[in-house]
Amino acid sequence: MMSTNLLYSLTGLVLFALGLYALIVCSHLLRKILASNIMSSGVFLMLVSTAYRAGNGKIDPVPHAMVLTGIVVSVSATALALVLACRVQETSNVTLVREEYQHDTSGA
Amino acid sequence: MLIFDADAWIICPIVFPLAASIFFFLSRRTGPVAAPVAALATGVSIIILLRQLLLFGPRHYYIGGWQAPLGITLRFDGPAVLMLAMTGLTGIGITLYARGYFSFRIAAPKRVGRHERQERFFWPLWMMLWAAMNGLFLSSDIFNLYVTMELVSIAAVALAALSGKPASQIAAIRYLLVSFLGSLSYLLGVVFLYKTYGILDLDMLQDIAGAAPGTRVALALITIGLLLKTALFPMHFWLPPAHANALAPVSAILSGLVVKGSFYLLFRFWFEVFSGAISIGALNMLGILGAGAILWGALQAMRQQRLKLLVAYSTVSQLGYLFIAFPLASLEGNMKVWGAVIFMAMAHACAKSAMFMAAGTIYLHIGHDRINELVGIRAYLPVTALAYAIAGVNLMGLPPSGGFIAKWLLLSASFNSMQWWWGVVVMVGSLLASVYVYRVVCQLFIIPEGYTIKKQYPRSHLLEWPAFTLALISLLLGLFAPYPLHILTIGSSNVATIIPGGPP
Amino acid sequence: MVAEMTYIMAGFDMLLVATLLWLAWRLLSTPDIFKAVVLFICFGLVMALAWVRLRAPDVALAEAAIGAGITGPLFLAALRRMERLSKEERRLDFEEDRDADHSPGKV
Amino acid sequence: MLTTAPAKYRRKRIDPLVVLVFFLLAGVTAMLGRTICIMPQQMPGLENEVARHLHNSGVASPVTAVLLNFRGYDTLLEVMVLFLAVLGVWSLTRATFVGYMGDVSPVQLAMVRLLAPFMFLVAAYLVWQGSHLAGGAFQGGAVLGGAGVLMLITDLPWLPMVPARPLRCGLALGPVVFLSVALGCLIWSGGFLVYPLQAAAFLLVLIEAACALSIGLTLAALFVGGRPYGELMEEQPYEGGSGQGDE
Repeated sequence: MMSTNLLYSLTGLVLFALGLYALIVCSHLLRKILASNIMSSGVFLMLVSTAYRAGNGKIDPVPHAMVLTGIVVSVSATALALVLACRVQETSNVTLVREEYQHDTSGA
Repeated sequence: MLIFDADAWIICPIVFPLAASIFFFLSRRTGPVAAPVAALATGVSIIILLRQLLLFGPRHYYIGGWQAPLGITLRFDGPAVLMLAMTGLTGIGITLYARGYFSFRIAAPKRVGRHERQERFFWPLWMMLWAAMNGLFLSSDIFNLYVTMELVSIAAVALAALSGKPASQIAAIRYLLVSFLGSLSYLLGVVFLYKTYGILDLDMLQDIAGAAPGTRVALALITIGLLLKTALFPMHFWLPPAHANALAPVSAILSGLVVKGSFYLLFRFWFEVFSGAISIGALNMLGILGAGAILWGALQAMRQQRLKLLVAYSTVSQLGYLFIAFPLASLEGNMKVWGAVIFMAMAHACAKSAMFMAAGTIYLHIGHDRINELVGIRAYLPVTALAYAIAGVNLMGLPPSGGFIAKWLLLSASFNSMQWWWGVVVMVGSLLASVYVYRVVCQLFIIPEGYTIKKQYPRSHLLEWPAFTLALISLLLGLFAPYPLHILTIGSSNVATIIPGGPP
Repeated sequence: MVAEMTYIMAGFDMLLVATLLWLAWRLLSTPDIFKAVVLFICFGLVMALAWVRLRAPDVALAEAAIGAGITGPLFLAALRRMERLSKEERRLDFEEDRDADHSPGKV
Repeated sequence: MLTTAPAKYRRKRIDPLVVLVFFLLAGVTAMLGRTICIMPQQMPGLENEVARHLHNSGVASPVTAVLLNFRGYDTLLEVMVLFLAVLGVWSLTRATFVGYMGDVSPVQLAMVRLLAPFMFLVAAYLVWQGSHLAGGAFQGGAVLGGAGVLMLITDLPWLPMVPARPLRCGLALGPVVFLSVALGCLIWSGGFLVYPLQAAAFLLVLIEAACALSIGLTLAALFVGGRPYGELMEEQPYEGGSGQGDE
């Protein structure tokens, strides 16, 4: 049977790959930023799963601290990216929109 | 007990600009006055570090007094101090130039509010960037390196977008996404390393890292991440727009300094930490990409119509030389190639900053940077034109410039190790560089018949002389080559260790 | 008893992982950005569950507070701003300043 | 029409490059996954090191000890990253968000009035709890930031009037306190971030409280997404966000 560490590590890896794929393929800036957030979640999941010990083993706190730091860093980068994305849309007449915006027409 | 440990100087290059950054954020008007002071203080602390290195040799500094596997270690040795010195020298020049640049623009009667705002945010951002760069060169902990790299890239992106032009903002968000991707790839590599070895300290990793499967994967991920940030040839697409569309002092910072940070790490990872895990094929791969960068960057630079884009593409090209060193290092012994790389980085930092500053000065004075219309700049910006030409000499690699020494070391390494083809690439690259440098210098220095100066702005010494001085330094670097090479040999072996304050 | 617990835990793990992956896939593939952002907030909350499962309560707290409290609203605010801006002009092709960049590449 | 056009557009976009990227990524992921599978699981990390030194750290929670003491330098830089994010956001644009949500129902207003003080309490509790259980400066700060966001979206009338200088001081409080303590340690016990043993607990709580406050403010400021009105009051008139910069 697959160990918990392995299961979550692989999930993290798949999340990373999913995010990377979307980052490359999608064209909407918000989607790209979402994708990079998914990627960082994947990396953090791998990191924390490294620290996990089955049973009552002692948990390694260093990866937890690293992930906390990483979350802060990714929030900062995300915030900057979002504001920048809005500015890009505002100043250059580039609507970086290939997907539709309407909430009600997404069924297509 | 009040003991101020002499070793504590190692944190000063990080703490001084950091404190300056916060201070400039809090009090808006002090930036232009206090920034040169902060830059000088940082420079002095780097000189003291250099002196300590010469007197006592390389050191480790355990932050918080916690020994390596638990705490974070700072380390200074020859290469690190040389990179610090490079950053310091260029940084002081850029600080002075930026002061002249912003006061010139604020003095111009239009869009004063915008320029004041730009200056106000420039100082804290630049100081933060500088602190992070210094932290990057000194840190010896792979996760701490991730945090400092993020600091560097967020500050760099904010600076790149500072000009407010639409093109610069598109370039900035691209830059941000790419460098975020690079950081994540690096972090994934760190995760693999931690999974394999359970430690984060570079020196300890160096001792135990073998060719375990996790190590190779980690090295590959870290390399890809750092290559994205360094903008090696196929991954260079974000660099020219970001560097060319920024404000002139920012272009100088980005092109001269920021790309060197991730390159330095890359070199350190490959030749110190994981020298046991790398293969010849991978080294040659990097060399080939470097060769591609040299040729492609130079060809692109040759066909640009705008001066700043030309200079930015020449950065792509010059970065390639740094990667040519990789395949050579494997056969020729690390020291010589380290010398070439460090020389290349230092000379390029000074020369490229000088070039961007000169381009910025020209832009400020004539309002555009279309190369074909730059005729006769020499007539009213003689110092700037000369600075551009001298920096160009360095890019071409003519003696006695630092670029010449670097290329000489690369050439001799390539012929000694029977890999002459790298030498050929270096020479072809230099030829192409001379074409694109000459193309601009020609325009700057030719004064056609009946040429009259249309606009006469007041000349600003702070705009002209820092660029000239940096260009001159890059030129004279070659004459004083033995000195940096000696410092470089104070390498990473037999590092003396000192624990400040002892573990509590 | 112990064995049963292990099976329950394994089932829970599987469910959690599947939910995470499904949410990630949905939020990256749904054509509606607003829905994607909402799914992203859900993703953050499920992630917090995963942190609890991996015995990382600090990270779980941070993720819950950040994902639901900060990142989600940040995205929503950005989306709102963009929507307001894009109402004026809507173009489907991506075209940018030609002289800013000659090299092909992705954003 | 509107519903069909984008769908058609999407269908057209499946090009060979995307397929190539997909297979390349799938291959690389499979390789990485294989590496993870053959790597030893549950390798010992640094937990024993941390446990050995925990009693010297001044706090009982291992994660907080790592964050603020053993790897305090990382956290110092992390606080700087947040500070830098605000700097960057403010340098980009001015605030556009405040005042744009509109339409606040009285129910929402009442709820925020109830909820915000409660969230402040929770934040304070999290910071205090951080020394021995899960929680700490960052979690507390995040809750504070959440409270700030709530207040911002309900359009409390006094919020845009926050004057610039106190706001800046609040944003810089965490970095300043952290840096000063680190430098104070340099003088007091001879090493950067070497907390004197007897004062470690107090110093850590001080840092946590200051950082939590700053982080909360920072996150709220990031949500506002630009220079707030107080900042703008101090500036020269601002000529439009758009238009070509002259360099």
